[in-house]
Amino acid sequence: MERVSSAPLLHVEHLTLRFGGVTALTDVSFTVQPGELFAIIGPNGAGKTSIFNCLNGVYRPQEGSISLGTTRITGRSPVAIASLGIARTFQNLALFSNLTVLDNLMLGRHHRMRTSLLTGALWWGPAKREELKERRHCEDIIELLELEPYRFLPVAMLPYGVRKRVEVARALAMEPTLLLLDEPAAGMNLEETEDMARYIREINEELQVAMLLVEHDMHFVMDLAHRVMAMDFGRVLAIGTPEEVRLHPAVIDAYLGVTA
Amino acid sequence: MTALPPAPEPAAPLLSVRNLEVVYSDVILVLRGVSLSVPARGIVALLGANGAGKTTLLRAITGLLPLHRGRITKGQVDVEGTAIVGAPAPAIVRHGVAQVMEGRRLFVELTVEENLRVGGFTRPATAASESLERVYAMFPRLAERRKAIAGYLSGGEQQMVAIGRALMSAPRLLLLDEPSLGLAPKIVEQVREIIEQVHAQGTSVLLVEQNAVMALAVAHYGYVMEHGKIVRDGPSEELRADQDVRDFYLGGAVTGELRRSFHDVKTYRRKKRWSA
Amino acid sequence: MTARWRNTRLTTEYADDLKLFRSRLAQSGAALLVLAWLVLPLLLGEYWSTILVYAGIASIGAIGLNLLTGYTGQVSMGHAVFYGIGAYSAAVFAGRWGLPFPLWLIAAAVAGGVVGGLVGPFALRLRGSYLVIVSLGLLVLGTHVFENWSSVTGGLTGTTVQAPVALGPVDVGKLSIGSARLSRNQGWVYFTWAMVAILGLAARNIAKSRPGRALQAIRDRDLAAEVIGVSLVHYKVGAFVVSSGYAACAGAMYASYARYVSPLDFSLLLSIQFIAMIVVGGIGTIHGSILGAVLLTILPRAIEAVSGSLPFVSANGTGGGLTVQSLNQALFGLLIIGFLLFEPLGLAEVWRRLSRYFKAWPFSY
Amino acid sequence: MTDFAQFLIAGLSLGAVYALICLAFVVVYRASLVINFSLGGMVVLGAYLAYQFVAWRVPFFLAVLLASLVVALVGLAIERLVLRRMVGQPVFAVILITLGLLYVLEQVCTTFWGYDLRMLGDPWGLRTFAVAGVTIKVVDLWTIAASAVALGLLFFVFRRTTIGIAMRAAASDPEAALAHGVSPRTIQGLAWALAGVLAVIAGVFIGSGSRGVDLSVSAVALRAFPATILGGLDSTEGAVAGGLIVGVVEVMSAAYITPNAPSLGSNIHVVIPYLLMIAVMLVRPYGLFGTAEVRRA
Amino acid sequence: MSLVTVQVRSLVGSGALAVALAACAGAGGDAAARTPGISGDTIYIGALTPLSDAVAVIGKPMLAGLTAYFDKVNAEGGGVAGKYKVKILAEDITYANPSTGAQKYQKIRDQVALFGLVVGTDQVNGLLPLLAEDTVMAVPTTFDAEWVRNENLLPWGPPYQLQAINGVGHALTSGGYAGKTVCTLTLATGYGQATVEGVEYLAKNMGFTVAVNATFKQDDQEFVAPVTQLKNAGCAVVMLASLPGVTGKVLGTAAQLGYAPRWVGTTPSWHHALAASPIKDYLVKNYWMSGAGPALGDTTQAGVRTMLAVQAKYAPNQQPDFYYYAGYFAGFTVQAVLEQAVKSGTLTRAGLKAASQLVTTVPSDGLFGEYKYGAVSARDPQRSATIFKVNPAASIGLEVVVADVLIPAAQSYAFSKR
Repeated sequence: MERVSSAPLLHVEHLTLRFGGVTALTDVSFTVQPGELFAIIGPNGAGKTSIFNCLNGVYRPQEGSISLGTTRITGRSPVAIASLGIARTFQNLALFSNLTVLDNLMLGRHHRMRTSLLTGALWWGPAKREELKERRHCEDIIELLELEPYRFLPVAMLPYGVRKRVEVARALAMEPTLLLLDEPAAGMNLEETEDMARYIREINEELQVAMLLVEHDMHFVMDLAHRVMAMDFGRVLAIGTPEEVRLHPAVIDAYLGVTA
Repeated sequence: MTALPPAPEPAAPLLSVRNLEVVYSDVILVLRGVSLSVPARGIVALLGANGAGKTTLLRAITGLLPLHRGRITKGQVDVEGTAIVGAPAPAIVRHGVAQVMEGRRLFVELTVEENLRVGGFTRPATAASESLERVYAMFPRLAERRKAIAGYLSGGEQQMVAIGRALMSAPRLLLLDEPSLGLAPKIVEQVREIIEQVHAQGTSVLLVEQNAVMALAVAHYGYVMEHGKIVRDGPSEELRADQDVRDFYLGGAVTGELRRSFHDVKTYRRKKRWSA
Repeated sequence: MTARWRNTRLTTEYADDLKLFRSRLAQSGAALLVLAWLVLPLLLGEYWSTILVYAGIASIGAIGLNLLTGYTGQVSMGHAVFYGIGAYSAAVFAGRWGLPFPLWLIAAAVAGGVVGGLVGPFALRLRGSYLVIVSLGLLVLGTHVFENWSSVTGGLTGTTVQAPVALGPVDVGKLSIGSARLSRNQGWVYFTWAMVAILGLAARNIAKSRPGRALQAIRDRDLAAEVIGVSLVHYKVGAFVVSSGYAACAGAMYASYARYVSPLDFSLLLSIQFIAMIVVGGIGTIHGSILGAVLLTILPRAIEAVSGSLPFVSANGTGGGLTVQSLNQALFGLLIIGFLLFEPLGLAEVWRRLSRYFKAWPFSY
Repeated sequence: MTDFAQFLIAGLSLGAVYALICLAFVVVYRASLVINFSLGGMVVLGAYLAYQFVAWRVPFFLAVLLASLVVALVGLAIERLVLRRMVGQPVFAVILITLGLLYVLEQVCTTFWGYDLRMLGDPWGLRTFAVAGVTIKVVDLWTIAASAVALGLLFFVFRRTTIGIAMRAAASDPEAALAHGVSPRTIQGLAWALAGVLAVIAGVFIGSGSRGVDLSVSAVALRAFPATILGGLDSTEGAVAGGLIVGVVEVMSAAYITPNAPSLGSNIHVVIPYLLMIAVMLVRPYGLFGTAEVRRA
Repeated sequence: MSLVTVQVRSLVGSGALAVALAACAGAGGDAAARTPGISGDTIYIGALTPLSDAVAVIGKPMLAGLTAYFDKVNAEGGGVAGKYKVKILAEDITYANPSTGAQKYQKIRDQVALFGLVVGTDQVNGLLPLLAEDTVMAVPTTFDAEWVRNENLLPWGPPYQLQAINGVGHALTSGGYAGKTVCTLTLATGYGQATVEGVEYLAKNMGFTVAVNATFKQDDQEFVAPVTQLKNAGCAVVMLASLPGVTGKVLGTAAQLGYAPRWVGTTPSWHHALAASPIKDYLVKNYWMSGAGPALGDTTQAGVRTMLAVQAKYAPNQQPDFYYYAGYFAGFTVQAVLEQAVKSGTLTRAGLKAASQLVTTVPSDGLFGEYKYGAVSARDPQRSATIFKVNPAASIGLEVVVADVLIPAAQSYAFSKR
């Protein structure tokens, strides 16, 4: 399952992030290959979500660089990074809860659309055509993630498991080359977790979307990921295949306690 | 539903929940007739996935439902034989039920000691300061850091503050909601020890966990909740042996038997018009 | 549960979901509204025509505020300033520079939009309560300018406004049907409510297309919006521009109708009234803005109409105690409180329930 | 120089009134994260009540005490009947509720007392004394002392007493506080009652001496807004600092800017506090002493 | 339950009324044949005034004064021209929201012959286009010079400009302040501005400069800065244009700072509650009010005795303060115009307008000076003013210092559009 490729999709070098006096990330480096499923594990506060926030431009790291393909993205705005093809989901869900599932997905298409406040007001013509075109695109994703029954429901009305799926769908609507998934299986039962695993594999294998996965469920991570990075206190403990990381003494010591 | 008969209780249990129904916003039925009991000096685990209704059950017991527009529509909750349904949260705390909420929920801007003092809010000043000494004796680390701002503590220390804060009201029953959530497996082990220590000092514990391994290791008895109903219950050893519980919550982790890999979950081929 | 929300009608094409009036009920409702627009001015006397004009102008301002507050989540107490900018712009562009009708109105809206665009960036860093107070600062500053920039605003004593709504031979102030001449107020009812329809439709179009979704995304979760590529700067400022443009347009129409404006016209009271309108009407809905504006404009007058039969209330205060105006003020407050407590989604929600009821009629369940 | 000292004292005295009002804003804000727009109504109601008790021949200080008690009860009632139902609603909605309450409170006052100017009959009246050529009004000293005492008391309550710590806890996480027996309702009720007392004291100073009480007294709350934001909505120290800064800035701009820069327009002293506030907001969006809200995903 | 039905019925009733009115309006142009507001022997006149906001302090007594005036006319003289009973249709407006004036105007426009009372400078300005369009006359009860030459307005009493000129002028010429420094302290409204205009005119006329023109806001609380500014500039005569709530604050501050110039207030700066306030002694010494009427509170005058008798009989609950008088005075003007129209036999709106240009002087029981109406271009207000001082024992807290002061500048002040 390991992928060998000379040109990494994502290249993170010597990332250091500080808030006031607290250092959240210290010298973090790793790469993600095209189409790879790369997982990050570690206790809460280890810096996993901070990496995500650096990757999509919410935080500006003090040191280090991040490149997507050949484009350096450190210091760019979240909006610019989104249009370069990095999409993400959030640990505690960040859906637009008063909007319908369809609208949430259409928002995923936002950066590929052109209608402005002015042309939107005029509506008849380009705005309407664009709306219909993108709607078709979203319907494909709705079908892929089996969201048909919920299309016109406000997200706030949906059960937790479905909302998790909607968030993946929204990220997918952005047509990303790299998808950041923050604890996609958290709070789900085994059945739902299996469904999520299935979707993740489909997206990864069929659509060739590379993924960065943060997850606490060790089985989930170990079964799905191509490579794993373990972190603690903002530092990288180990990077390697799931097997290598699981048996790494530093990881056992700091995180796993006993062999999982 | 299940063949297992509920464990017989010789005396009145400390906590007894009978046939409880809860709705949110008057429409969403979350608990559909839940019954459960915690014996005096017992540790009881409540397992279940997110959204099964575990936290709702705790809210129903501790009187926090109204805050979430929730309402008990049916059923009984008794603590030592006294009905507490509908009682305001402070009265329930005074009645000897304390809760550690999911995510610890410290008052992050307050110091450790101030956090603890809030825990003793319902008690007279002298009793509260006695409790404070007892908590410090139990967690010497907190005594050292009493002036520290709670938000700056490590995850493990924060969990200590959260539990210590709950113990300040000298509860007979401690409800713990996901104490292991987000903690490194190593720290989870510490939390387990703390639970045993609390129990050893005479406090009963109702432990709500997704981490079934840890929960069934520390508890004497367990309940499994799904979609607002109790679907299994029994002594911990029995639950650990139950095939369904293994499939859904333990995933083979206990016995080390072979488990299906997530990687091999069947991919359903569906017709696709994927244009990306 | 889900059935409540599910789309029950059968649609065959995505385009059907985007139609303006989808159901038979909506279509007949729209037809009724057009009929009312045609007939009401002929039936109502001068007074109620005047009230309808004010209600229409208020509707336009409320729609603008709802785009900013209801859709984008930016609470502003400075709406009166933009309304004022529109009013003084009408006075200058039409009254002094002599621009003809559609031009002065457009120019006034643009002027409001430009100032809104300048103010918008200040709101970027501020949230919730802090933004409310800073927008109050905008109001204080705006009032100061209105009172002191005498060469433009006429200062404290205000200025007369000559901005007729006349295009070629058609003068809204002097319309006639056949040989029967309409009064100025009647003509203005036609004009104002045509404007409400046009601007309401434009706002609705914005709301249901890409920019509208972006605004709501920012309201619900600004960080997530940014991460999926919605520019906060662009849309927060954009919302200010559009909202201020609507307010300025309403202000210009007010000035043109009233023919005299002074700083007192653009006080905190006006800002609060706009906020109350969208709260009562329904936050985040276009038709709710109109419902709220109409209700809050008409209600005080209706209370006066029935005040004679209310105990403890004297019409003109000669007897002391509670006056009609006091009652109105208190009711204005109680209405805000009542809606927020018992119907936080406003009249729009009441409307939705009613229309669902009628959709199922006679099989109401 | 004497003039400057004179202005400074006037500014501090005005600032002390603002500080009392800011404290009332802060107390409610900390308990419920709400800017209490109805405070102006409480101020004017308090001033009228004090007048009424004095008119009924109640000794002045007792009258103020009684008025405080009544307005504290009114605050409590507002919390019980209205605010309590708004728990969990968006901040915006709750602010609007208080705005609605302002209208109701003001009309309650006009229904009982009409619109005529009422003289409060306070003991200090117009008395003054001079220090080094500077006239010091007795009422100024009272005002400054009252706000100093209020701040000291509040500081003590919030830092040392269990109820005060519980109030801070409830502000930090209302649900967690409730889970430990601290009812946010009790806390909020208390905060509203406290705000009522502070409002009455401010109202009495505004209406005392030759000033008189009428509906315009309620406008002072609006004037105190920039001070509250300047200091930070959740900080007691900030409330006092903001109040004093704005008071002094207001008087100084009236004294030095208005006469020397007529081109800025008349009454620039009303605008300057807001400009100052906006300037501070751009650098410190949560005020000089306020706690920054962490932007989280 | 019964309450609800009553409300509903009256709502329906008013709806029916609206439809009926609309039907009349819709019937065509022949409505002009019938004069609005006159039905049989009853003439309705409108009053637009704040009755329930902060300015109700002024509006309510004014309405009471006007009402009492016509109650007396109806009861004792058999009505206007011995025939027509006058009824007042009052509408409450909001001072701070001028558009309410226009709304309420539309509401009763077709039910009244003219407007006997309109309060608020902004309100009147807002009505001007409507009055002109509908040929309706109105009596404004504020005193802005701009309105003297408006053909739809019948102001009475000395405009603020003249109050200021006469008040300050009196202090400078015969009040013992010759050659002293003059300043103004005014509310930042149109009313304050009108006052400043008067003082500036006086300065030009008498050849001095106004040392300080300070202003303040209605909701200001602290006046040390402007008062010190006046004090430091050596102002010995200060024209004060304020509203009652502010007067106490300003003069209280001045008293405390030991600053005692000659304060000359306009009519709205006074409220009788001030005569019982802690600054009453200071006021007695340092405050004059410049207003209309030679003899307010002077019960030796027959006109004053009549007025008080009318008040006691028809408005017993009303404190006879200055605003009450103002409303009462407006009655003279309204009556004069109506009687002229009756005499001309043209009791229509156009007739009332024509009548207003035929009325030359208005009899006023000697209560206030002569206001020359007649042709618009030749109209001339009462140019004199009466100077009052505070006397806590007097009924309105004021007594006359000197009546009918007429400073040359007031005589020459020209009334033209600003």
